[in-house]
This record gives sequence, C-alpha cells and structure tokens, in this order.
Amino acid sequence: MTSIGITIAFYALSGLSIGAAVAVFLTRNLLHAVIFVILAFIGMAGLFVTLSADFLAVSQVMIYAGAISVLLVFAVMLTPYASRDNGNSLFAPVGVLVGLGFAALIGFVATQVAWPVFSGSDLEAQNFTGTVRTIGGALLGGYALPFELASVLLLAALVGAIALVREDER
Amino acid sequence: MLTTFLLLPLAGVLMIAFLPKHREQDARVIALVVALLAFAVSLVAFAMFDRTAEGYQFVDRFEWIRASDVGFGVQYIVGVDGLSLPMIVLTGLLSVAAILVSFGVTLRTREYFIWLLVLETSVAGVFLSLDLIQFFLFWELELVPMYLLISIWGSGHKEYSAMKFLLYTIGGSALMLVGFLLLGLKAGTFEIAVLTEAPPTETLLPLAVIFWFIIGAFLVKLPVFPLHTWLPDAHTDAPTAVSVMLAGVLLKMGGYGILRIVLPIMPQQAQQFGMVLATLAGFSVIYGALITLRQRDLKRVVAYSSVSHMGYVLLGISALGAVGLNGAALQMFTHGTITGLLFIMVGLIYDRAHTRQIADLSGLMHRMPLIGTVLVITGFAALGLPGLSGFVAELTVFLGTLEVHPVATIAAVFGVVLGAGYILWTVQRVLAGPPNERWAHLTDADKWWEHTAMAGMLVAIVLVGVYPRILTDVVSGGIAPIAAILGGGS
Amino acid sequence: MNFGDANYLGPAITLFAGAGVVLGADVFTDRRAPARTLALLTILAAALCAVAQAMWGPTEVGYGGIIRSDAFSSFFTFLLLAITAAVLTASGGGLQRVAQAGEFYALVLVSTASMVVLAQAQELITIFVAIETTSVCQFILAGLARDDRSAEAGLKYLLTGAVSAAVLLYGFAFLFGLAGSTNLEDIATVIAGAPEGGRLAIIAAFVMVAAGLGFKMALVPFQAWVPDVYQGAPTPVTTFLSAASKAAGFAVTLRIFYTGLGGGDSFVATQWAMMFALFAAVSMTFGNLAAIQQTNVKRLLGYSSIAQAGNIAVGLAAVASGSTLGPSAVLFFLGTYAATNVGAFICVIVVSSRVGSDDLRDYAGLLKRSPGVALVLSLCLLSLTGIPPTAGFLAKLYVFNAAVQTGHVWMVALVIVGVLNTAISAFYYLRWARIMLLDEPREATTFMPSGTVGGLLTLAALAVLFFGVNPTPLIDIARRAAATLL
Amino acid sequence: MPTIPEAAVWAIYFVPLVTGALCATAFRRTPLLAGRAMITAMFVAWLLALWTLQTVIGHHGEAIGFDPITWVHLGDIPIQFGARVDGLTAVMLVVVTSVGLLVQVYSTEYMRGDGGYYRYFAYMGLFCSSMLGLVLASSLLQLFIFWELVGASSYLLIGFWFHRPSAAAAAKKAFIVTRFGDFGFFLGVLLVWVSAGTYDMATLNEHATELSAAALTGISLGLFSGAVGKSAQFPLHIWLPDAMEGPTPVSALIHAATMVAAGVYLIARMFPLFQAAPENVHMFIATIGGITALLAASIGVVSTDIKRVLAYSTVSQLGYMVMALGLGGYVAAIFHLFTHAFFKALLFLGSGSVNHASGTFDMRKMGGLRSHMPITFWTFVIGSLSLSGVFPLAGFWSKDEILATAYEANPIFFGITVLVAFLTAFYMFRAIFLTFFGTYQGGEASEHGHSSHPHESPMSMAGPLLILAVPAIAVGWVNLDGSFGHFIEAALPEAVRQGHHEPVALVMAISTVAALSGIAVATAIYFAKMPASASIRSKLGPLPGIIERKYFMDDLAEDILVRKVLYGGIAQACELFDRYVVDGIVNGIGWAARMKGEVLRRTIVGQQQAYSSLLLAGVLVAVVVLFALSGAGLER
Amino acid sequence: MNPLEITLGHYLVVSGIVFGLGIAIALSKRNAIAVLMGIELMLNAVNLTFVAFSRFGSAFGPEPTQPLVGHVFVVFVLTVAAAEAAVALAMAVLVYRRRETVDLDRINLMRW
Repeated sequence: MTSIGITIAFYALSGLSIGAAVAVFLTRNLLHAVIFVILAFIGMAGLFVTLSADFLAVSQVMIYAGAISVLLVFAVMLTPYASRDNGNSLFAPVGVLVGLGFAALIGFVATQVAWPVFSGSDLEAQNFTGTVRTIGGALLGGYALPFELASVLLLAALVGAIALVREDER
Repeated sequence: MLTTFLLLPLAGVLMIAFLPKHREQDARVIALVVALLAFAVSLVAFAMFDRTAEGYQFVDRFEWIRASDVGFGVQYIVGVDGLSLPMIVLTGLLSVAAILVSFGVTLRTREYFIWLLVLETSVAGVFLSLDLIQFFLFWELELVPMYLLISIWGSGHKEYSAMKFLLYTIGGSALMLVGFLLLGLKAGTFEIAVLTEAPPTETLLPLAVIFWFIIGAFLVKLPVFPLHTWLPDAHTDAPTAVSVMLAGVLLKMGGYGILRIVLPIMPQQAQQFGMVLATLAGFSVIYGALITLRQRDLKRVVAYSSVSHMGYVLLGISALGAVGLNGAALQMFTHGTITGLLFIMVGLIYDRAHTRQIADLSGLMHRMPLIGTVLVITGFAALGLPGLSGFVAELTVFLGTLEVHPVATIAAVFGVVLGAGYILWTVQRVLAGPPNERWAHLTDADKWWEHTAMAGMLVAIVLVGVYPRILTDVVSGGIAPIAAILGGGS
Repeated sequence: MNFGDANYLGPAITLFAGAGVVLGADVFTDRRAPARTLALLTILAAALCAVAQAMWGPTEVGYGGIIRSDAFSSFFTFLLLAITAAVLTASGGGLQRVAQAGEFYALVLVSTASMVVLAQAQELITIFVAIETTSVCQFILAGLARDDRSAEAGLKYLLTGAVSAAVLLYGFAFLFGLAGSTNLEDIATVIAGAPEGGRLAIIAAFVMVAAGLGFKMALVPFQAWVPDVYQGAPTPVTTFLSAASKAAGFAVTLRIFYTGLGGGDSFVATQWAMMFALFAAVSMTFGNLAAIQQTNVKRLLGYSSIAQAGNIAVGLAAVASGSTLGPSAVLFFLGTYAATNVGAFICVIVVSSRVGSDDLRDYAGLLKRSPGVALVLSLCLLSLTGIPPTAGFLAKLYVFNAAVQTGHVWMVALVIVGVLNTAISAFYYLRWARIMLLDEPREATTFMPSGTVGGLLTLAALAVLFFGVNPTPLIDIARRAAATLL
Repeated sequence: MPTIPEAAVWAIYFVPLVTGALCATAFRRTPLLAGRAMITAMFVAWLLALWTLQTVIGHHGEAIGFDPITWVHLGDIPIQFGARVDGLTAVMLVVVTSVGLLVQVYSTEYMRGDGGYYRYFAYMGLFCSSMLGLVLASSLLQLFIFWELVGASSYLLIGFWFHRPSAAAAAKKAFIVTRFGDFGFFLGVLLVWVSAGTYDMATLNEHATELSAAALTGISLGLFSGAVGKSAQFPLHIWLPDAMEGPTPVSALIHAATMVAAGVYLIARMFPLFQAAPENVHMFIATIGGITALLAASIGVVSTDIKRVLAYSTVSQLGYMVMALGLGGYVAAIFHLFTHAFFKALLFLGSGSVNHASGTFDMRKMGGLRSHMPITFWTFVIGSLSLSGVFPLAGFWSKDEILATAYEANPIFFGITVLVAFLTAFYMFRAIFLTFFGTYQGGEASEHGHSSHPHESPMSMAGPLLILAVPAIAVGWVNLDGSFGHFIEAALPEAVRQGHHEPVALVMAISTVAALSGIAVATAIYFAKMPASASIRSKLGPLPGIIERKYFMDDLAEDILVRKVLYGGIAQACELFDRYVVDGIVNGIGWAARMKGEVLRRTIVGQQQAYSSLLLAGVLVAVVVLFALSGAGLER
Repeated sequence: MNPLEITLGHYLVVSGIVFGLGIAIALSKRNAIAVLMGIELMLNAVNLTFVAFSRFGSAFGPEPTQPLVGHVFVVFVLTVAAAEAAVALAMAVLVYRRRETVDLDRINLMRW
C-alpha cells in the first residue's frame, strides 16, 4: 500500500506536468510556453522524487529546467520576429489525433500488460536511497563506453553548433 | 565448346572496345569475324551432335554460387539437346546476318557492334542455360543491349518503343523469377535436368499459379494476344539488324522457355491449361493476321505477321504431343530465318527509299529486281509455300494439333489463307505497278554484305524446306523426352 | 573499465582519435591542415586495426557484455570504413558549399566511429548513445553547407530525427521494463521464455524500435525526411547518409531483432516478420512510384534509396526458425548496394561540381562530355535496377530467394510486390541512363574526374561487376557474419 | 524399249526445274538461250514422258511403284515421298509435256523482245516441273506440295507483267482465291493423317472403305475444296477469267490444259476414296460441277474479250468434268480432260495469235481477220468445233461420255449438260464470227508493245497451232474401243473399276443436235445478223446485264466480302481494338503508375511536421495492425 | 487499477499522456522552437517510464541485477537531449539568418 503522501504527490505532480504541458500546447505566446514547459519539467522532477530517484530529480531540474530551458529562451531571443508567436500549423488536428493515439496506445499497453513487478517486501527493497553512488559507479564502470561516447557527442554537438552558426571569415 | 560460343562475342566486344577511334570502321570486321567464328562453332556442334543419344551434349558446368546449403546454389551449366541446338545455329546465323546488314551503320559504330555482340551472347546464353537462375540471368541480360540498340539507332518513337519493350519484358519476367524461386525451393537446386527428373509437387503457391507466373513471361516474349503490343512498336522503331535479331531469335526465347522449362517441370498444369493456350494461340493467329492486313508500314506488316506466326508455335505446344512440339520447335527455327530475312529485305528497301510507308512505295521491282525477287521468295516462305521452310513447320504443327484442338487448328489454318492475303497484297503494292518516277534513282542491292546476308538466309530457308530432316532428326531427339513426360506421342 | 578491453574498440577509438587530430590540426594551423589526407590516414589506420581485430582480436562479448567483436561487426566495420573512405576521397569537389572543411572531416569520422560502435554494441544504452552521436553528427553535416536548402535539410532532419529518437527510446523503455535489463542477451533470455503476458508490450516495443531504426534505414513510413535531406545536404553528405547511415541502421536492426528478440525462434517472430514485410512492400512501392516523376537527381536517388531500403527489408522480413539466411541476404545486399550507390553518388558529385546542377536534364549527353562517368553511372543504375551482370541483380535474387525460403505464402506475396517494383524502377533508372547515353548534350564542354576520383569510380564499377559475376566470396562472408547473430 | 528406270522418271521432273533455275541465273544475259534451253528441256521431258507411257502401256496401265524416300519424321512416323506411275499418270505426263513443249515453242516468238524474257522461261520451268511433280506424286502430301508450287508459279506467270496493276491484282486474286480452296484441301490433308496415318495414295485408295463415314466426308469435302479452288469451280471460279491478264501462252498451258485440270486430276487420283464417301458428297460435287458449267457458259455468251470467252469456256468444261466425277464418270472426266487440254490449248494459242496480229483481245475491235491469218482461222475453227462437240472431232467423243454419264445418272444433270453443250457451241461461234468475219475494227497496241496491222503469225507460233490441231481432231478416237478407259482405270483398285460404256446413240444424237443448233443460232445472229444481237438483248430484259456483271459474284467477293466485311469491318475492328483497347490498357497502366507516383510524391509536402506525423502515425497503424493480427491468432 | 494504490501503471499512463502531449505540440506548432519543446516533453515522458520501471520493475525471467540501469539510461537521455537542443538551437539560428523565419510551414523550399 502506497503511503497517502506519495499518492497525493503523484496526483499533484502529474497534474502539474500534464497541465503545464497542455498550457504549452494552448498558449499563443512562445515565452509563456517556455515558462510552462519549465513547469512541466519541474513536475517531472517531482515525480522522479516519488520514485525515489533523487539524483535524477536533481539532474532533471538542473539540465532540463535549467540548461535546456535557457537554451530555449536564448533561441527565442535570437529569433525576435518569431518569438512572440506560438501558433498552430495546419498539422494541429493531425498532431492532436496522433498525440491522443499515442497516449491511448501507451495507456492500453500500460494497463493491459501484466508487467513483471515487485510487490510487497521486494518492492520495499527497491526503495533506493543514495542512488548517486550506484549511478556514478555504473557510469564509470560498466557504462564507461556510452559515457565516453556521450562526451564525444557533446563535443561534436559543440563543434557542430559553432560550425553552423559561425560567421563566415571571408 | 558451347562456352566458346558464349565467349567469342565477348572477346569481340573487348577487341572493339580497345579499337582506336580512327579505326572505328574496323569494328564491323571484328564483329563479323567473331560472329562467323561463333556460327562456325555452332555448325561444328551441329555436325558433331549425336542424333541418337539421349540428354544434353557438350555440357560445361561449374558451381557458380556456392550456397546450396541455403537453397541458393546456382550452377553454370551449358549444354545442348535437339531442342536448343537449332536455336544456337539460328542465333549464330542471324547474328552474322545482322552484322552484315549493319555494315552501313556509321553512327557510333563501335558501340553499335559491341551491343550487337552482347546481344548475341545473352540470347545464346538463354538457349544454352540449363539452370533456371542462369537462364533468368541471360534473359535479363538481353534487355540492356536491346534497349540501347533500339533507342540509339532506331527511328520514330524509338525511346517510347525501347522503354515499352523493356518494361514489358521486365514486367513479364518479374513473376517468372518468383516462379523459379518457388520451383527451386523444395529441390534446393535450380538445375533444369534435376527439376525435370523429379518435378516439384508440393509448392508454396499452387503449381497452377506458378505455371502462369512462368509462362506469362514466355507469352509476353512470344508474343501472344493480349501481351503483344510491344512487338510492333519495337520492331517498327528498331534498326534493321535489331529487328532481325528480335524477330529471329528473341521471340524464340519465349517458345523455347515453354518447351524447356514449363512443359517438363509442370506437365500436369500444362495439360490442365492446354485448352487455354490453344485458344490464345488460335486467336492470336487470326487476330495478328487481320491486323497485319491493315498495316501501312512495311515493318509493322512483318511485325504483326510475327504475332500471327508465333501463334503457331504456341498452338503446336498446346497440343502437348510429340508431333505438335516438333512443329513448334520447327516453326521457331523457320520463323527465325523467314522473318529475319523479311526484316532484312524491308531494311534494304528502307535504306534506299528512306520510307517504309506502303502507300509511298510502288513499282520497286523495276529498280531493284534482286531485292524484289528475294522479297517475293521470302514472302512465299512466310505464307507457307511448300518447298520453303515455313510449310514444313506449319504442317507439323497442324498435324500435331488437329486432333487435340480442332477449332484452334482450323482457325490457324485459316490464318494461312489470311497470310497469303497480306503478304501478296503488300508485295503487289510495293513491288508491282508501273515504274515510279520518284524512285527512279534507287539502286538494287549491290554490296557484297547485302548479297551474303540474303544468300545465307535463303539457303537456310530452302534447305530446310526441301530437306527438313536435316533439322527434324535433331529436333525430334530433343522433343522426345518432353513428349514422354507429357504422356507419350500425339 | 578495463583497458585490456580496448582491443574490442580499436577501429572506433582510432577514428575518434583521428577526428580529434583533424579538428586540432585545423584549429592550430589556421585551417591550412590537409584535413582530407589526415582523415583518410585515420581511416587507413582504423582499417588496419579492424584487420588486426578480425584476425587476432576477441570474438566474444566484452566490456561487461555491452560490446561484441565478431564477424558481424567486422563486416560492418569494413563496410563503413570503405564507404567513408570513398566519401572522403570524393568529397574534394563536392565541398565547395561547405566552408568548414576541418569540421566536416571530423564530424564524418565521429559519425563513422559511432556507427562502428553501433555495429558492435549489444546493449541498449550504448546503442542509443551511439545512434544519437552518429545522428547528431549527420544533422550537422546536412546543414553544413549553410545555404537555404542545406539549412532547411539540417533542421528537418534534426527535428524528425529527434522525434524518431523519442519513439525509439520509448521502445527501449518497454524492453527494459520487460527484461529489467538493457543487455540484449538478457532480453533474449526473457524472450526465449515466451512471456505471453508481455506480448502486447513486446509488439509495441519492437514496432517503436523499428520506427526509430526505420528512420535510419529510410523505410516507409519513417522515410519522409529522405528526399528533402538528400536534396538539400551537400552531396558527399548525402552519399554518406545513403550508404553508411543506412547500413548502420540495418546492422543495429539485425542485432536487436536477432540477438535481442531471438530471430526466427522468437515467439513474436511472425509478428515482426510481418511488420517488416509490410514496411518493405510499402517502401518499395512508394519509393519507386514516387521516383518516376523526379527530375532532381539527388531527390531521385533519395526516392530510390527508399525503394532499395524496401528491397533490403525483404531480407529483414525473411525470418525463419534457426536460420540467418535473411540477415545474410541483408548483408550481401548492403555490401553490393554500398558499392553501387556510392558509385552513383560519386558520379553525381563529379557532375554537379562541373555542371553545377542536379537537374536530370543536365545529364543529357553525358557520354559525350565525360564518357567514363557516364558509363560508371549507367552501370550503377543498371545494378540498382537489378539487371545482370551487375551485383544488384544477384543481391535482389538473394534477398528474394531468402524470402521464399521462409516458406510463408505471404512472403511470396512480398516477393511478388518486390519483383513488380523492379519493373517500375527500371523505368526511371534506365530513363536516366538513356538521357546520359543518348540525348544530345546541352553544352559541348568535356570534363574528366580527377585521378583519385576516377580510380574510385573504376573501383566501384569493378566491384559492381565483380560481385555480379563472382558473388560467392561476398556471400560467404555475409553468411559467416550473419551466423554470429544467433 | 526397256522399262523406264526410276531416275528417268525423276528426270521428267528435274530437267525443267534445273533448266528453269538456269534461266533465272546463268541465262540472264542471254535470254534467247533461255528460250531454247527451255524448249530442249521440255522436249527431253516429252520424250521421257512418252517412254513412261510406253512402259505403262506395257504394264497395261498398272502402276509401277518405286521405293519412296523419307522426307521428314513426325515423331517416329516417317512421311514418305516417291513417284508412282500408272495409266493416269502417264496420260497426264504426256498431256503436260506435249502442250508444254508446244507452248514453249510458241512463246519464243510471242514473248520476243520482252524485257523479262529469261524470267518468263524461268517461271515456265518452275511451273512445268511443279506440274509434273504433282502428276508424279505418290503421296497425297507430296501432291499438295506441288499443288501449292503450281499455284505459286501460276501467280508469278499471271503477274508476269507486274507493271500493269491489273496483272498484279489478278495474280494476287488467283493465288488468294485458290488458297481459300486450299484451306479446305490442307484441312483434308491433315485429316487424312489424323484418320488414316498415311499419305500414300495407293494405300489410301486401297483402304478407303475402312475409314469412318465422317472422316471420309471430311476428307473428300476437303480435297474437293482444293479442287474447287484450283479448277475454278463455283464459287471460287472468279479468279480464272482475271488470270487472263497473264501472257497468252501461259493461259494456254496453265489456265486451260494443265493446272486447272489439277483439281480434276486430284479427284480422279483419289477417286476410290471419293467413291467410298457418302452419296450426298457425290451429289454435292456433281451439283457444284453442274452449276459451274452452266454459270460459266452463260457468262461466256456475253463476254466481249476473246480470252475471257475461252476462260469461261474452260471453267464451264471443268465443271463438266467435275460433274462427271461426281456422278461416277471417272473415265469420262479424264477423257474429257485429255481432249480438252489439246483443243483448249489450241484455242488459247489461237487467241494469242489473233492478239499478235491485232494487239487486242477485245472482239469488238477485231473482225475480218480470216483473210489475214488463215492458219490461225482454220485451226481456231477446228478447236471450236472440237470444243462444241461436233462429230467426229475429239471433243465429241469425250463430251459424249460425260453426257452419257449424266444421262444415266439424273435427268436434271443431263438437261444441264445439253444446255451447256448448246451454249458452248453458240459462244464459240459467236467468237469466231466476231473475230474472223466482218470488217477489221482497228485493234490496239499489243500486250507487249508493238503496234500492228493484222498479219499471220510467224511459223514458230503458227506451227504449234497446226500441230495441236491434229490431236484436237483425232485424239478422241483412242477410246473408241474403250482401251483408253481401261488404261486409265488400271490406276484404280479392282473394286472401283467400271469397265467400258457402250456409246448411247440417243445421247450422241441429242449432243450433236445441241451443238449444231448452237452453231446455227450463232450464225444467224452474228453472221447473218437476222435478228441483230442488240434487239435480242433488249428483249431479254435485265438478264444480259446481270450476266455481264458475272451474276455479281466478283462484286460480292471483292467489294463486299473482302473489302467491306473483312478489310473494312473485321480487320479494322481488330486494329482499332488493338490500338485503343489492348495498347490503351498498357499505356493506361503506365499512366496510372505515373499518376500514382505523382500523388505519392505530393505526400512529401515539405513541412517537417508532416514527416513526424507520418512516422508516428505509421507506428500507430503498425501497432494496431499487429495487435489485431496477434489477437486474430495469426501468429502461429 | 486502484486510484489510491499508485502502481507502475499509473506512472506509465502519466508518461503516455505527457508523451502524447509532447507529440501534439511537436506536430502542431509552427515555430521550430516550440516543436523542440514538444520533443523535450516526449523525452521527459520516456525518462519517467525508465524511472518507473526501475522503481517497480522486475522482469520476465531472471531478476535484474542492476535495477538502476534505468536511472543510468535517463542520465544518458538527459545528456543527449541537451546536445540535441544545442544543435537544434544552432540550426534554428542558422535557418533564421537565411530565411528570417523559423516557421516550419514556411521552411518548405524542398518538397515533392
């Protein structure tokens, strides 16, 4: 039995994330949209907490709500004429339909499949604490290769981004 | 020996490819020499062929794609029996003739002869292949030279016609490939002899479907109504030599395929659909002949007459008896020589008059008696005059089919009457009549290569017409096993 | 991390290092470094590593089970290296639009390295990161010409790629949820137990995975970016995408579906076979029909690439219990396709750098202007059509035979769709060949490709012919490589 | 003389063939040599034919067989060819070679100066050898082969003056019309193989009764169909009058004496088989013969072209023979064939001689030629009398046998024969009076160019006329005691032989009366002009017009059947069907593929979201489809 | 599904809804930057799934030895998302410079 706090937190945070995401969809102002998306990210971070993923929650806030959102704001600012507009294109109906379809599909799979889950004491045992150590160990141990690869990715993205936007020397 | 036949033209291709530009005209000599050598090889094979022995002779083989453990073992096997040997001789002969009549080609000479020689190899490859995949390979290989020959050196709507030819053939052969794969699936081999020995009984798709998949490609090539409309266009717009090859040997690939592959491997289905084939054949004969009557272009006349004449091949096949099959094989050979020569004659006229419209031509006999005479003789052969080869073949076909498919046979015999109609009418319009001022400058066939080409073909026509045993003794040896599979004689 | 395991990754590490060198040299020599030479040397070194690895290297899983070095990965390593080498060699003329040559070479190397890792990876996280690394490099490469079309291509590629990555990730998440592990061997263990309760999730998962990878392979309906990006990206980049990226997509697909989902013995094998059959049929039909009316050659090759992906996917659909015939067909096809398509694209690079146009009409009379290029391009087009004696003929034959060998009637239906599509494809491929060989040129100027590019073209043509005449070596290699999947 | 060896028999066939081939090649530059070579060849053949005849007479007309050679294997069964010489063959050989020889001699003068001189003799060689081959054939198929070759050489000869459109058209018409007949013949030949399994005519005749009635009916109707075409029987007679476009010696040889008789010869050759066929078949044959005889004779009455008169006369006489065969008169038919060959050849050559003099065949432009060319006139009269059946000329005896056969068989046929006999005498003497009496009407430029005023022909032309006049008078006497009949009946199996008919006095009387009255009426109208022909004509109403239009048979065949129904109707329908439906479908498929491609292409709209949408929707659809398939249990 | 008993299913449903919303945004919005937001939301939804599986998930088969692999995966997804966002930003700026717009329905030079 889940603690009631967790239950409340789950619904509240889910509501926050979903509501913020809906707002992103509905708002006509791009800057507002950025703010709503940050809200959604924060809601997500909260949900991570309810799943006892403390490190990820922090990362989420830092990377998404922080870094990526700042990038988005920068993007909005760098393209001033377009910045205030968050209008829909002709594909909005399609988008809504496909979105609904995916939500329904995932919901269907989520509820219809007998997922192999822990229960009772086993589930309690999964209540991680101090995931940072484990994750850090994994990143530098078994997952060193993707880790290194990710660093290359970041480097390539950096170089590429510069190459793309750099003013021509000539 | 047979591999030599396949490689000789390719050797010629290499030699021509490395010919310096300023000696471009030597390409035709090289081509002629290799084609003559290949023809000689075929004649040697013809002479050395053991007419009494069963099975394939002069077999060369090696395993080409070594993957038979996954069902993809493909062998290179060439060999001849009584069925394919005449086709090889025909290919050799017509290639020589085609090269001879092309001596006047000046546009991109080297390429022209290269493609002509590639065409010879690929067509001969079809006749020599004893493995389904190898057969299919050569079958497709022939498309490239044909496509280029028609669309570069042709006339009229050459690009449309070339593309039409190509798409028809590829479309037809597409399903043939599926059929081959399905046939080879259980046996794990594509060797024709093995499949003939033990025809597949349980296949993924019903054998009837496979039957139509495979025969479809052959019916396109033959061609048979309603799959024939590529033929008039391709013929009309092709250069003379290509028309000769197309009518002379390429169409035969269809009939040959049915005889070599469809009948021995799927005898039950052949029996099941014999009536359908006979109906198609009889209808094609009459239909082709009727349309021929209406044609205004000389080449279209010959082209549509091919539709009619190749109907006899299918008719002979549809009876599924020894006699009819013999007739079909004979008809393939004779139609090859006769129609080949007809196209040569039309080409010679076109070279001089620069038109093929019957309405524009008249009284040519005065200016070109030799061409006219040969044309008349060939016309006689085409309308089945005894003493010339066409008659023997038609007779054999009809003798084989009358009992089995009386209605279709009667229709086909009536096609002979119509044949006389369109051929003589054409001859009358083109050759007869008072001397025509417009054509007063024309000359008769006066080049040695023109004479040689005509003479060679005429010899073949008359020889087979007068003494058909030279051919039938070979052919019947190849037909006998097929007829035995189909259930004995006629 | 045990550095003793480094010999699993020799080629990739060499490539990464080479990319660094290229980039560094570019920066420190003020853009005067011979970037292309350095990059080619890198590839040579990587190839040597790969040879060493194939001959003396480990053949089992390493790196804690996330990397394999086997015949399969070797096959793709060599294939990718060859493609990249060809692209780099040919890119000299095609890079006029790309100002940042150093970045170009570095990114190509990184992208290749990631794909090499991808071919070796058998763990979802590694796969994901490797895919994203190569993708991000490719997004940038597509936009690197920085003109209107290139930028547009980059943006479209990136956004579509990101969406497909999200979908792929969702599929991975489901797999993780089912198996509790990201390692393909663990997933295989789970699948081998045939958990009926998880069937729906597995199906959803592999469809999503197929979507994410289908984006790389350019299968319909994940193909829509292809024409635009092929057209807009610098031609060398398009070449790279059409051969290398597609090959990597197929490599990882095979790895996941065979090593992870158990190949033909999986309890959902029929489902995914049907799925790929569907994608293959639609891809072939769409690509070929849509290409008929194309006049921009790069766009045309884009549609052609979709159709060819469909052909290759027939091999993916050719699933049979205990058999790797389908994968070996895919490998064989990819090998020949790489030679063919790279050959064709290099011709396009040569022509567009001299003629300055990608319009089909500007290929008129190419035979008179540049006979060698015209002949090689024609040969490649024949091979793409599947006409003997080119490799493309046997590739199609092999794939279709693999499909028939499964013994399913619906696979025969797929093959029928395939062969009919061959007929359709003949129309536009050969029309192009005809325009080059037959039509009168618009301009009389003649040109020759540079010596190296000429040699490359000769090599491509010889490969196309060689594998068309003597396919057995390549077939053997492909079969050996495919056999390690199970 | 010793028995003729096989090689000599074959030489009869090969000598003209080889000579013809030489004419076409070696003698191109020396045309005169070509003519002489051909005469020599025919002379050799004639001698050999006489030798054959002598040998056969030694055998009392029984067959001399030679070993056949295998021409071709059908499956395992050989088709064999050989020579068979019996009474019938020998007689035919003699007829063909004699007339042939004389015609060659005649031709050297008649064709003098023609540009195609050597070509003419080449064709002649081909024709003679084919005709002789036809006669010599021992196998039905062999006969068919030479039958067709005869047709082909006839085509070449009719169209000899190919620069004249009418000649070219006539040649084509002749070939195609006979081909219609051969269509049946060919089917009959095929049917013979299918039902009897052999082509040896002796065997076929021997075992004819063992065949089923249906087979016999089919075969005999098929063979008869061939005869109808070749022997110009109703309704395929329309080619023969047009064939007069050929050089006149050709008409004499081919369209009077030999080729057209081949049909009769065929029926005679296969007579036992025909006899075995049901009675209705006989009646059918006789009826066709009767209709032909009457029809052609009536047209002969109104024709103004002397050659066409003779042509229709030939058709009519052939009708006689066919009718006789239908009524079982084997000997009568062959006997008439035999005599007819001589006097009709004589008449044709005579008309050629007239043309040589006047440059025309139009009798309205002749007149009064009797004094200018007496030899021609007198021989022509002899021929006419013989044809009319005036005692004791050749025609009398043979025609009498036919009349007797009809008399015994059926009064209607007898009536027809008498009527035809009357008409024959009438039109022949009409021709004589128009041509040779009265005043010369001026003529025309001759068919090969040189204009002329009337004169007797040179000896090389008049000579053959004189020579032919002898058999035209006397050849009928060979059967006075029935020996000719016995001789040729020896070719038949015992069972079918009929023996000699005693002449019936009544029939002879009626025949003579009919002939004489015909002559008398002709004399009255065209010599004495008692009722002028015009006034008679006006009294007969539309009938002469109908007859002059040949009962609309040509119009029906050419305009309606061939031009409108076949060419303009069926063939055009096929052509349009081919172009717009069959090819239309093909091009339509191409168009549809392009259009579909265009539509699919437009799905790549250029906006990035479309691409994502497609991707995601694709996932949804694929998942749903696979869920559905999975639920439907298709996975196993 | 007991609404008070918060299970794996709940998290998955939320994830699905957010994923769907992300899709709707990514497909509907004209502005490339808004589209990017949608994509980030989609990735977030996936992250939630991974974490939820880590928290609740066992396996069909032998029990997972490293349940925190899901967390590790999320770390990489975060990294990749950041990198992608950076490149996307650069690309948007590049396009904006050339075309003065980042509206996707106007970025359609190439089509058909």
